[in-house]
Amino acid sequence: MKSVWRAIGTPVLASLIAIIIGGIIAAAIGYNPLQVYGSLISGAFGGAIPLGNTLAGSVPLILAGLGIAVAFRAGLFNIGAEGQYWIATVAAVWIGYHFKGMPGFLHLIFMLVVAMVVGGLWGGIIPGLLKAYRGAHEVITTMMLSYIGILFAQYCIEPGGPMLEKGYQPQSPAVAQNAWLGSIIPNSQLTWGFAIAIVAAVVVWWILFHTTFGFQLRAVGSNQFAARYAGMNVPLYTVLALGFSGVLAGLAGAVQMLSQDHRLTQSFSSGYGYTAIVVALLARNNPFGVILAGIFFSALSTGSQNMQLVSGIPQSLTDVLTGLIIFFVAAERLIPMALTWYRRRKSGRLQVSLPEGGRTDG
Amino acid sequence: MTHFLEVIDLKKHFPGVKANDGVNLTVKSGEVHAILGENGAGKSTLMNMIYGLYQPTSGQILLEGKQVEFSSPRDAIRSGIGMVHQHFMLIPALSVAENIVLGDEPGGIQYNRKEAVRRVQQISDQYKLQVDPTRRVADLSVGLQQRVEILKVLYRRAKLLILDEPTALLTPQETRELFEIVGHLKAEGIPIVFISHKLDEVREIADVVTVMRAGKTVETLPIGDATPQDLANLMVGRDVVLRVQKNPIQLGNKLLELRGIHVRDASRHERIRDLSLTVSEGEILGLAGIDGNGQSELVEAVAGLLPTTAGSIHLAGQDITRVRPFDRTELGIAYVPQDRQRDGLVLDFDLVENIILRDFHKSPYSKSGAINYRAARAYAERLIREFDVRPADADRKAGELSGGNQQKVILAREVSRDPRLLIAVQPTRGLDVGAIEGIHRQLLRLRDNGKGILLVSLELDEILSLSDRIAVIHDGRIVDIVDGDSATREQLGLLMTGVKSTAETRGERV
Amino acid sequence: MSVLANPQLWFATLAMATPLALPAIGGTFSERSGVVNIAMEGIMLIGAFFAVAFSYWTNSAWLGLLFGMLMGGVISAIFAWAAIRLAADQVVLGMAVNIFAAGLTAFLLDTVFGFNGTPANTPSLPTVHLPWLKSMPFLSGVFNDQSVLVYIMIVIVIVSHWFLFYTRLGLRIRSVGENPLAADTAGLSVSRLRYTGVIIGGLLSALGGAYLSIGILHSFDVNMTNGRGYIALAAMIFGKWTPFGAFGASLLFGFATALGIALQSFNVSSNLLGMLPYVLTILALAGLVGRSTPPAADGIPYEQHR
Amino acid sequence: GTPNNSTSTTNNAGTTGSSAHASFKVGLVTDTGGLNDHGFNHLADVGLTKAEKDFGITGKVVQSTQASDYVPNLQNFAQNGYQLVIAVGFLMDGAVKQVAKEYPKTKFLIIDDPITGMSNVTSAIFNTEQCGYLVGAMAGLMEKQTGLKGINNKNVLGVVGGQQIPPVTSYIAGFQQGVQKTDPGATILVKWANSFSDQALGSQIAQAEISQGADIIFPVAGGTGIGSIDAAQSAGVYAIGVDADQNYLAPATVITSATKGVDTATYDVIKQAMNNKFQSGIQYFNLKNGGVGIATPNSAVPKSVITQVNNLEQQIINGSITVSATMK
Ligand SMILES: Nc1ncnc2c1ncn2[C@@H]1O[C@H](COP(=O)(O)OP(=O)(O)OP(=O)(O)O)[C@@H](O)[C@H]1O
Ligand SMILES: Nc1ncnc2c1ncn2[C@@H]1O[C@H](COP(=O)(O)OP(=O)(O)OP(=O)(O)O)[C@@H](O)[C@H]1O
Ligand SMILES: [Mg+2]
Ligand SMILES: [Mg+2]
Repeated sequence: MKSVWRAIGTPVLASLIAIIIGGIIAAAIGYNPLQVYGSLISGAFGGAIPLGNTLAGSVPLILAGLGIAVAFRAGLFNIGAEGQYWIATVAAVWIGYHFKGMPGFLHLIFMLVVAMVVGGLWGGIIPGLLKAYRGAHEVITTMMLSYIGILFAQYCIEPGGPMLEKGYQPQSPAVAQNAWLGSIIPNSQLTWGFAIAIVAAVVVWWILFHTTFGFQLRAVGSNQFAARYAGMNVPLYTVLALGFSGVLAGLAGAVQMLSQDHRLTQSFSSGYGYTAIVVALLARNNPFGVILAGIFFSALSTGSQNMQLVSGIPQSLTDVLTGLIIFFVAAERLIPMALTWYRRRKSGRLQVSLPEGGRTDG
Repeated sequence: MTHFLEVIDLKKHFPGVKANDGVNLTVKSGEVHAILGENGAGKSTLMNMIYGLYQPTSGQILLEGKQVEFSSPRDAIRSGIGMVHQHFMLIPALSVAENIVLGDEPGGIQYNRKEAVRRVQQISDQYKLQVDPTRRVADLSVGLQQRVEILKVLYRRAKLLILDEPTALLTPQETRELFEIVGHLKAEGIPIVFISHKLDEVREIADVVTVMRAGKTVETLPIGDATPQDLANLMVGRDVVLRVQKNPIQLGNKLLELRGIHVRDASRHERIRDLSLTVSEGEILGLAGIDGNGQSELVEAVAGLLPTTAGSIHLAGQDITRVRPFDRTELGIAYVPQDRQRDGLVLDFDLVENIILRDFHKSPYSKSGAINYRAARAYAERLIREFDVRPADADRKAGELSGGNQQKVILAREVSRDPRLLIAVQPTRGLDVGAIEGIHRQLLRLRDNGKGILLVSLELDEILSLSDRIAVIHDGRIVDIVDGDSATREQLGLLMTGVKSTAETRGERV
Repeated sequence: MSVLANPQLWFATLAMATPLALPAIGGTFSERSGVVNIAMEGIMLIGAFFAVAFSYWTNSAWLGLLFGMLMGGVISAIFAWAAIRLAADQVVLGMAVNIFAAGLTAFLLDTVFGFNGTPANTPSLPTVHLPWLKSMPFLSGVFNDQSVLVYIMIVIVIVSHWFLFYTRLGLRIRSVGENPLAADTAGLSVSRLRYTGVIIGGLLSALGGAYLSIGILHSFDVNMTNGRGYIALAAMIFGKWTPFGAFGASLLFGFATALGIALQSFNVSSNLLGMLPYVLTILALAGLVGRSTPPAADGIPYEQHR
Repeated sequence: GTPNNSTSTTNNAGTTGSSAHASFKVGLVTDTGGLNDHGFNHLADVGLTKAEKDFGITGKVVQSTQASDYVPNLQNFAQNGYQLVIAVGFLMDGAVKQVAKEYPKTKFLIIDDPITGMSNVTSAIFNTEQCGYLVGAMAGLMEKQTGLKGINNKNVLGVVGGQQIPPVTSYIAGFQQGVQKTDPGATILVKWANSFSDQALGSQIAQAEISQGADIIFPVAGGTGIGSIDAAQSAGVYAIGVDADQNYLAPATVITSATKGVDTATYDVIKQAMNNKFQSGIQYFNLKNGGVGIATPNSAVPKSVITQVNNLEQQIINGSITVSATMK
């Protein structure tokens, strides 16, 4: 019980602090904080459709977040999930409209698998090999490949691009409709993609903590010297961990395509790959934590849209609030520290403080 | 003599551990005060509080009669306290001189590198602890790093010196020189707190000894004519066997054969040149040598972590020169690496995971890729009991154990996997006498069961008391191989400097 | 090869390298002291916004620059406090700062100045024209009429190198980033030194942002940094955590961007040309630069058992 | 002017009572560019704000942060009883089609995207190739005039494009044809920024073009273009604004602007919807109905040039010149 409180209690309290500060800011500018937060919550959870949209929005964050968590577990920082997502999306969409007339279920699996392979290659194998054999830092390589991936996706549907569909819209053809992921809550964006995300989290958890693969991955991540001494192949696991990470980012792209967009359009600023970094870290790279953190961030996002509508708060202010919330959740120590300070101040009033010797800094 | 340092009922509680639980200590000017205690008794914790690195949970520290509250080592240094830490406090990326002068660098805004090198050269000459001030610490052997640690406190000219296991990595000669330094300082009236598990040393240098057990000081007594045996019994609380009995050797087949190998280190320097060596079943081959003469490269080559550039390595007749490290362990090679925290353990893993670190892929700990934690835990708990790892908690992270207990975990793991060949580098470094006794017993048991052991150690006593044969390495070559029973410290000491003795040798050549 | 002979290409290289080099060197200070700093993007935005806002309010670009840097320093001090005192996850904090800064600057821009931003007559920093370069047309084309901040950046590269590797404080900052425990036992104040590193980083990042808003432009725009803070992070790593390395990597990025612009005359897809900086970086990294090892304690909060 | 209606008019809208204006609610959903895009999102908001002031209606804006926000945001407005929902940008094509089907009683306006066959959706298409043509013609005429201050004799024009998408390429297509008409020998440099918010990059691209001899810069790139205008000002050459009259950015530099009346279109459609005159299908905004145009030229433009451009404008309006929206 105590450990559960420690795991969940502090982030919750920290968010509360952020929310209170945000409320004060909102009130100072002239908005009604109760209305602001009421609209945030009702926009995220108030009813089947908002709830469905929140859960739907969490799917790419959970999947990409899992990927980033896996990399972190292996001591690697995959900052390029965004590009892995897009390059895999390109591949999935191409498979989706190029092979017509396949049974929907098989077609779906086909797309998911290809997206995972492409994401794994892009995010994992290339940076992994460069890291393992050329010493190239993965933060640079994944970031650079990420930009390249996004530009490549743009290239595919630019005028004259290889995947451009005829017509006014600069977009690719749609993937075969019988392969689309079906909706769970009607009129909301929630599809069976959410189930895929949950299953992926369980699978990642199981792989990390219950297989020899995960064991070696974590050992390499915590202490590569000891891992080497224990006979583990450190370069191989560098490649595999980044690959696994890219696989999940690629899966995120494919699932999102099959749930929502169904085709490549000019919307290349999803930002999922970056938010997913925060999702993974706030979850302490724990797969189940990633689910919660993913839903949390999605709720902030869907709720903030409703907040604009109901209380008229501009989008920029909701970013300020989001930044504050992340800040305080990360700075969770603030609470125990404040408590200690408060206690000390209280007891300090009772006792005469002793003269201190040689104290210079704190 | 005045009371320079006084510690009154000091307590330090970590979550779940009472590392210090009522410590009382008085150190007078000009005395060498030894602290003895088993691994985990709380010695380092106590010193870290005196040095300002930890803040006491309760209790008082008095320096020259005045109560002090150090919030950081900065304060302690200002009050004239110097400390050599048990674990190195060095910055590998910086040079020797930079490490030594750090915090009190010569120069104004600009750092005067030349002056720093000059000053360091001067004290290193003065105290005969030779190190090249311009070298990067990362490139130094651990023995040299130990010297740098000592030079650091000498540079600061402390009024109270704390030495936490300073001799663990020194050669006998270096230990001599350190003791001379201690003698000088003592003569100047500087009090010295000295922690060591080597009872001979304690007897030689200390005036007073305080014994700690389970976080408490149990006794303070003048060293008088306490024998090592007395001291050992005092600190462990039972009778300890200091020199274990060895059974007659039962030599078997050749197990490990190195045939003319050449090895380069990570920075491409050739560190092993045309080295040949054989370890047979049922024997302990001691490898003696001054630190940095190729021992670690030799071990890494056998482990497969460094490639051999020429020559071949054979295990029980099979050529394993090109076999991957993973498969070498499979073939029955086990290691106790020198740097336990770096190479031996994953400090973030709990004891269960550390204990199966090598065998996680084998039944019963895993089946077709899935780990069976129940079997692993049962095994870990058995080993923790057998090897007396404290605290006996399989869920604890390895990083939370005291150094001695970390070493026990590694030994437990390696010995219990029933290897054909065990390569043990400094297996008892930093261990208390009780623990050493236990580990020596384990090594001998392994030998008596017909396994081969390559024992690499800087401790001549350990080499002499355990080895059947002793190979002496110097500058990447085996200088000579001598008989373990008849060899003497003096003979080995000479060989270690590269001078081949004229005495009869029994070593074989391949 | 006429493209390479055009001084404008090299002018643009230098001009585009500056807003990368400044935050990259800033990040170098922060990470050398052991604090991973991916907040450069956000701090640049803060610097950019407040520099132009204060230029407008005080009617002096130099005062604007000062205040812009000051605000960057304030934000990085808060970041540092959470990272050092509260031992919070530095990557998460950095992302929080980035999101916060993007929102804050957009909000202030809209509410204070309206959607069209600061007025066109807001003062901005001068450019430097060296008449004696006239005789060398190529050099004149590269160096003349660059923003004064380009020259300041070059001075900063040199001073930073000297500061990190030749001063006592620099030695101390580096030692804290390598092994804070060792530095602590040597009597250094780990937290003070880390604050120093992070705040210098913040000042330089804000300077990089100000270069955009009042150096080469005259206004602030939402998200006008466009990910340069992240590229700067890559440049810092690429440059192996040294000022000259960071500068060199920034020049490479600047060059590749400028070249990409120049080559657009040749009818190649702009999206494919846009890949040039990133492809070049990977090739350079894989081929020439080799392993870059961060400061050993980079990103690890120093937690004393006090 | 009133837009010419190309398809049927629906008058059965029902709920809107022309007297209870405050209860007429209009929702505006921006695309991810947000209100600071120096382009259609901003202009749509300007139109909405004006309608609020003039008619006393209730207007609300929601800025989307990611593509997946489009559907929920449109739904949210429809769900909350907004009579008219405005979707800014062709990226919302799919979202509008989906939500308009779910809420047949709600009216939708989509900017820059042709949706037909839905009785509750109207599409505003701007023939920006026409105004692009006029500023191109003006630029060409300026190039040909020797001795104009700031104009060199290299006969080069620079275009800075945000991205190769229809709302951008139609301007540039018109610009090319206009230059072709008045100055067939001119070189037009077209460079792409692949960004609508990178001012610094816009400035660098413009400088690159200026170094190749360009002396009139036409950026069609949102915020990126602001940087291009800035560069033109620093280099002492001319620029042409886009979307709105951007003369305020650099009065001496910006000789004119190709304007796109997203604000008036929004305003007009709100008015139509309020008065039960909502027309589904595509509404074209062009020179003829004043939906696009060019801003009053500054003093750098000679009278003769203005006269000739006005001439061309008349020819486009009366149909004797047709301008294609496709780039060469
Ligand atoms: N930072 C810490 N956190 C938690 N427990 C600690 C910490 N440091 C030490 N301990 C625990 O405190 C006890 C005393 O440790 P300490 O290092 O003082 O022992 P020691 O006497 O120096 O042992 P050794 O001879 O092995 O060096 C041990 O049980 C150890 O596990
Ligand atoms: N954490 C820090 N942040 C900023 N400046 C520092 C820091 N630590 C030291 N300095 C600067 O470094 C120089 C030397 O520092 P300081 O005087 O604190 O060290 P010291 O070892 O006490 O010096 P001295 O050896 O001269 O007595 C001074 O210029 C001081 O301002
Ligand atoms: Mg100890
Ligand atoms: Mg000093």
